[in-house]
Amino acid sequence: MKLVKDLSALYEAIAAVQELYLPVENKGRVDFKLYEAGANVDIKTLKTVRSAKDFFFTQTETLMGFKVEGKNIEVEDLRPEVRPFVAFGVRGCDARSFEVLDKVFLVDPVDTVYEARRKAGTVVTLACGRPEETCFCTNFGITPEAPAGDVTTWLTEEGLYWQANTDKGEALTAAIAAVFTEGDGKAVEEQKKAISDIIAKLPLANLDMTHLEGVKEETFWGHPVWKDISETCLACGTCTYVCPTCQCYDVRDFDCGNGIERFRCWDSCMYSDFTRMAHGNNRNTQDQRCRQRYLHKLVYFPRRNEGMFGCVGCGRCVAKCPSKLNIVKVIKALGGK
Amino acid sequence: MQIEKKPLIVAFCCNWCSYAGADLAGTNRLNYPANVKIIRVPCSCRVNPLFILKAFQRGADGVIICGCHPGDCHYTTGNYYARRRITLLFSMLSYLGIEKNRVRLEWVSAAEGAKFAATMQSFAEEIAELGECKRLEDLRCKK
Amino acid sequence: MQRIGVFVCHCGTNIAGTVDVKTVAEMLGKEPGVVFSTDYQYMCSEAGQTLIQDAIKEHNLGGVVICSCSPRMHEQTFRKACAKAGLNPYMVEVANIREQCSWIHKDVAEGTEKAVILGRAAIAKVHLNAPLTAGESPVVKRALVIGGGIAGMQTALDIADAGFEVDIVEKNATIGGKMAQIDKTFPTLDCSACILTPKMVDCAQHEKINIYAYSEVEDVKGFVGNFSVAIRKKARYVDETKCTGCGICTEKCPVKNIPNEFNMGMDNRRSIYIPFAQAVPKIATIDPNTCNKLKTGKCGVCSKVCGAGAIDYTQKDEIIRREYGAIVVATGFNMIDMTKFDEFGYAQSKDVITSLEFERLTNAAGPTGGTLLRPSDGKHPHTIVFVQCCGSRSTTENGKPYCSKICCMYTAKHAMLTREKYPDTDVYVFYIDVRTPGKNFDEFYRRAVEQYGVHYVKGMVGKVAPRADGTLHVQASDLLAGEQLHIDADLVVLAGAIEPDKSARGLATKLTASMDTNDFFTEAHPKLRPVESPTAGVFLSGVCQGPKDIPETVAQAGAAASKVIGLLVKDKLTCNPCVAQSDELLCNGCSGCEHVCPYGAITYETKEFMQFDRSMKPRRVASVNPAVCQGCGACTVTCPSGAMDLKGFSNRQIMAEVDAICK
Amino acid sequence: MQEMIKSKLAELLSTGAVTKVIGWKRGENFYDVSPAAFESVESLADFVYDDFCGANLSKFLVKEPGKESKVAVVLKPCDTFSLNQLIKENRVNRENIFVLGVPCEGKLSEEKMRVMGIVGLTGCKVEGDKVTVETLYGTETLDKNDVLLTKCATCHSKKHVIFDELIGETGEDSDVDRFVGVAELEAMSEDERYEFWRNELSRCIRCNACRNACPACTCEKCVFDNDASGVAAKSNANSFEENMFHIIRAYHVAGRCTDCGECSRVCPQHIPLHLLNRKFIKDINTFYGDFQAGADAESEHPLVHFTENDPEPSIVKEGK
Repeated sequence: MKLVKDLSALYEAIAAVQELYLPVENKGRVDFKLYEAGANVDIKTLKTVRSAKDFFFTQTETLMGFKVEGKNIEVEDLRPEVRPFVAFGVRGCDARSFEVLDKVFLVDPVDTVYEARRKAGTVVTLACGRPEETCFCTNFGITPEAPAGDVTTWLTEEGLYWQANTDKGEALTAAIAAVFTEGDGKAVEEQKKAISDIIAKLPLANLDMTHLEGVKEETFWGHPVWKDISETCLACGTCTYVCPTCQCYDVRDFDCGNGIERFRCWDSCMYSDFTRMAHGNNRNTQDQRCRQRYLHKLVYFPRRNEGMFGCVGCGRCVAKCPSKLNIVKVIKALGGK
Repeated sequence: MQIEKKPLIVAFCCNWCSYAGADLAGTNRLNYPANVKIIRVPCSCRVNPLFILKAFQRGADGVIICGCHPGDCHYTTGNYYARRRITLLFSMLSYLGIEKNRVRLEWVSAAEGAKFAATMQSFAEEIAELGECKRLEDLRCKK
Repeated sequence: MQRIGVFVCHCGTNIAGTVDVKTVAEMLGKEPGVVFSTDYQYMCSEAGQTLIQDAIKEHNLGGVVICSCSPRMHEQTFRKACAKAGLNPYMVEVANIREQCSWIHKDVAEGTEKAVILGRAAIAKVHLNAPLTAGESPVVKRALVIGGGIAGMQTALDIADAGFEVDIVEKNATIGGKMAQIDKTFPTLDCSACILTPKMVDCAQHEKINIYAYSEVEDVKGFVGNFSVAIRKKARYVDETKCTGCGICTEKCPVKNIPNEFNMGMDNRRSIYIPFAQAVPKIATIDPNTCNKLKTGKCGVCSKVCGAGAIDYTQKDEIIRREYGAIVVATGFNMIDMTKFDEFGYAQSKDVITSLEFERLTNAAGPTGGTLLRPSDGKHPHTIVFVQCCGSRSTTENGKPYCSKICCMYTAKHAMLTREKYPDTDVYVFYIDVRTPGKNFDEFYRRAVEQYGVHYVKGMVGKVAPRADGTLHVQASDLLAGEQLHIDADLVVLAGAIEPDKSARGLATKLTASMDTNDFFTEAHPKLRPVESPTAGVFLSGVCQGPKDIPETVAQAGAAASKVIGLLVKDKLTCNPCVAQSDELLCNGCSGCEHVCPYGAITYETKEFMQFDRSMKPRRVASVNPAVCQGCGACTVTCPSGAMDLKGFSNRQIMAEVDAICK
Repeated sequence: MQEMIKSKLAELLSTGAVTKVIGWKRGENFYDVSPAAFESVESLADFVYDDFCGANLSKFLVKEPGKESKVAVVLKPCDTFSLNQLIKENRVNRENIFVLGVPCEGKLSEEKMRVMGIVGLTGCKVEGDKVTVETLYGTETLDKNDVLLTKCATCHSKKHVIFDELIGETGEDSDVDRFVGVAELEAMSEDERYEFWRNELSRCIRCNACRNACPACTCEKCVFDNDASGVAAKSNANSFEENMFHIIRAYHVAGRCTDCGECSRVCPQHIPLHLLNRKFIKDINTFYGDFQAGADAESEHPLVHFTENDPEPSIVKEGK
């Protein structure tokens, strides 16, 4: 099995062939950043604050422009130039989230910006050495001990074990072949076992989801949990912005003086002006908005996508909600045991 | 027509004192840099911090607010409120590391044409020294 | 998008000399929304105005930008011209390319570029302009004067003489004010009562003047032209319509030991009283705090002796609500409390008196019948010390930072009169500075020093200490001689600082008129609008605005009256349409705007708003009275949600100008 | 303590004195405490008051109907300042609120534990100034001071400024110098400050948690959400928008911010937003005299007030 002993050599090698993004620590908080020599890389911390969806679906993205000169308007294509890149250190939950996003952005009509990024990106996942109490990815069939991705890696005492899973992964492996040595892979098996042992102890690892299977869209509409949650939901966008699968966006125009830039940016179904249309808004109260957010992930999305939930159990909302409201509470309140 | 881009200065002037002071500077043919552009507001208390930030966003390199001398406000008290608001805003900008000389508040009466011109001259020089405002720029507006 | 016309003026060579006006017109013609652009020699000339008017009609313009001289010069001209062509005058903006461009720049390229940018800013603003209509409000043709001293009386008389009805509200039982207590006036030394009391009678007899004596303002609602004022007419327990002022009751009342306010407490009055002989209205008043009948139910002497049957122990305060177009504040002043100044010994000795007490001691109608006698033992004083600036120009806690203005002159008057009537007295005046700016003032002061031999000593009295023998030991410094003085005085007279009447503060709140830190009312403009308060329709007369002497007070009273008359002759007031307006849907009800409004133009009311779940929720929201708002915009910046905006200078308009300038 | 509070709340609900209680509810684990509404005595079974009740509940009163029914709210000392300020600004109707004051010894932050690298949290015990944390990976003993919420580490008062009833005793204003952090930044050069704030604000994801949790940010519609305002934005397109949002937000609450620290507590990116608000508080204290927003419900806030002798803005350049 391929093994990397010197991690910085690995980073340098990847950065030499493609843009490399990886978790970087900044005052105790870890987020994906473009690698640069001397960066404070932190692949021990389990979860980045922002999810890995930024790689393919960035928070703001300029789409087109209108150049105004006097009375003339000229349309410009301002879509970003996408270069090949490597997303390193992605966890299993985030890796699954890309599949969720694909179901939205790669179906007709295909989102060309997303598609370009998806094609350009090689995902290198990292097994979750130390799962946390907020994790519940196993409920969605994710294997944190052996996450999916173009390449899967395990960080062990010996070094980083490396396993290419796809053509893209193989290509990357070949491009940086010099950094690898061979390892016996025993440490990987040990780690997998250790992770499984921890997962058995995780409080949220075994949620009862049976009540969500095959239900009709309106099944839970009148459920009291929506009012309960909305009482103290602050209507901020934290859950949606740290969520790896939230995919809603708004398209807006920015007046730059000499023209207009049309861009898209993340939107949040927690916001009062979400889906506001000319006639008004069809969801006007916070309980309706909360219902939309959770049922979208738990009922509407699976109904349309062969049962795939719109949640990957990363637990970011569990950790970050200012009011400690989250999808686990909703799953339980809806009738799970 | 296109002249090299000089630092751009936006001056908010109250209608009753400073705008009249600017007019007097003109009447007396007192020269000050053309990159100073004046916006007329009823009173210095009409200047919203948003306007100041917006000016920087749009590419201004310096913003100056001019009002009646304290005690002489046409609306009696407007400039006193303006003074507090603007002091706090300036302090905050400096706290965020925005060069503190990029913003200024001056009291210019309708009789102080010479002071108006001299103030604009000195402010323009100060801004020229600081150069382009990079710390509050929005590149979308600079294309 | 507006259809905008741009008109670039050459102003002869004033603009065209350093700005290429043709290029400016051409460049601005390319701006979005501009459908017509031209230049002309003199835009403000009749031909120029016609050109604009024709273009408005021909091109169906919805907005006009004029690049010319300062809007302070010709904005009104152009607005009127456009209005004649059927365009709303507030759809016109002026780009100042003369005073703020052509006149200050020498380089044509530079001037032209700047003119284009200023033009663009005006175009950007016009795009967001909305037609505004000046509102009108009717004017109630009656004025209210608060305070019946010489200031209030003079104002009332002047307004009434112009044919308008005036009500005077006076909190005391009689009008007349402080001037009624004064013996003689400087610098002419004519008798105060002789010139004042005829005016009091004039007020009483004037068919347009109505006096509410013994009354106070309870509350004020409304705004310029339309004030609604509640007046509390305090119970006198005497029927005004019946009382003849004969005074028998005031002689028979058994409660005899009430300090007489009119004589500064230096003699006594009865519980039922008429303040002084020439009081207007001359009606008896029962002091409810001391009347036996009202306190205990036992007595009733006055009722028995009253031939007119005017006594009514059951009388109650009465609230009268009346409408006024204008309000004049003439609340006057009082001397500050001298007991707080230990060094002057005012509280320790009866022979340390204030100047106003001295006035009463020398007045023929005063407690001593006009003979100067020591209050303690009734003996003739031989050495009198006058101390000036007692609490004036003082930075101490008990003092006032300002100069009380009248003390130098009345002290000279007191000293002079004393020396004239009692040449055997030694008179000292201690002063910091002697201030005599006024017609014949310095001559008057010099007469006191040179002809009457008054000892003027520059220096301050450090201590006044009563001695066992009844004399007062005055310790003072003579700054010019550089020595300490010790004077054994028989009488010490303190020229105390004057301060606004205590009632003024509460009144200012009711009127939403502003005050300075000393509780003097502030003027709308200290130089240019000295008799108007910043609150439209509220005017200032007399010392309530700042210390002044009688001639100044009368002059200001007349000025205030003329302002009131100027207001009341109008049938309707036209409001400035560039006023603030509040968006109820955005208003949080925080009252920030209300606090910063210098005019009291913002009021709050609680309204119910439908929530998305169809329930109703009450919320306080601001509304602006456009007749009162002057359009400063202080409220707009205080408002975090942007609910408050200013018409004509809206957030969006100013930001559009910023954007255009920075483009 | 918790039981005393619970029984008082039960009494209020059962007697009909209030129809609703706003308090905290126990969730999945020791730190999972969420603000919650309780409308029946039975529902109070989940009520909790412990070391993790950091949330300021006064904000939730803004959406109460403000008429007819009465709501009880459980407030820590710092939270009462916020309520006072809300009452002053007419955002909450005092008559409809029953304030139950509860004492506070400083609340803990599990996020701080995570930042310290302590993960897999399963249990926690506080004994004196030590905190013992159970995790999936072992047990850790920590100094309580190290895991206090940032706002609690610089607590400005343990005194309840408004309450109808107290459980336990109210405390005193603290003498902790809460402006140390601001002073440190002031002592830096302009460039250093710029770098500091760039690093902090560039992490902002514009989730609006700071704004929505802030008891001073109660606008019916925020300027940043209002398309008609000219400054609306849903995301930070660049550094300017990051600066703009945070400057204006701090500015709009200047003189009204009670320093409750919710902004920093809720920020998912741990941006020390309170340092912006505290800068304004410090400036106001220095320039215009000491002022504590929310200390009473009457005093005029410094930005709707002035004196003729206020310092000129040039004081900023002179660097006080």
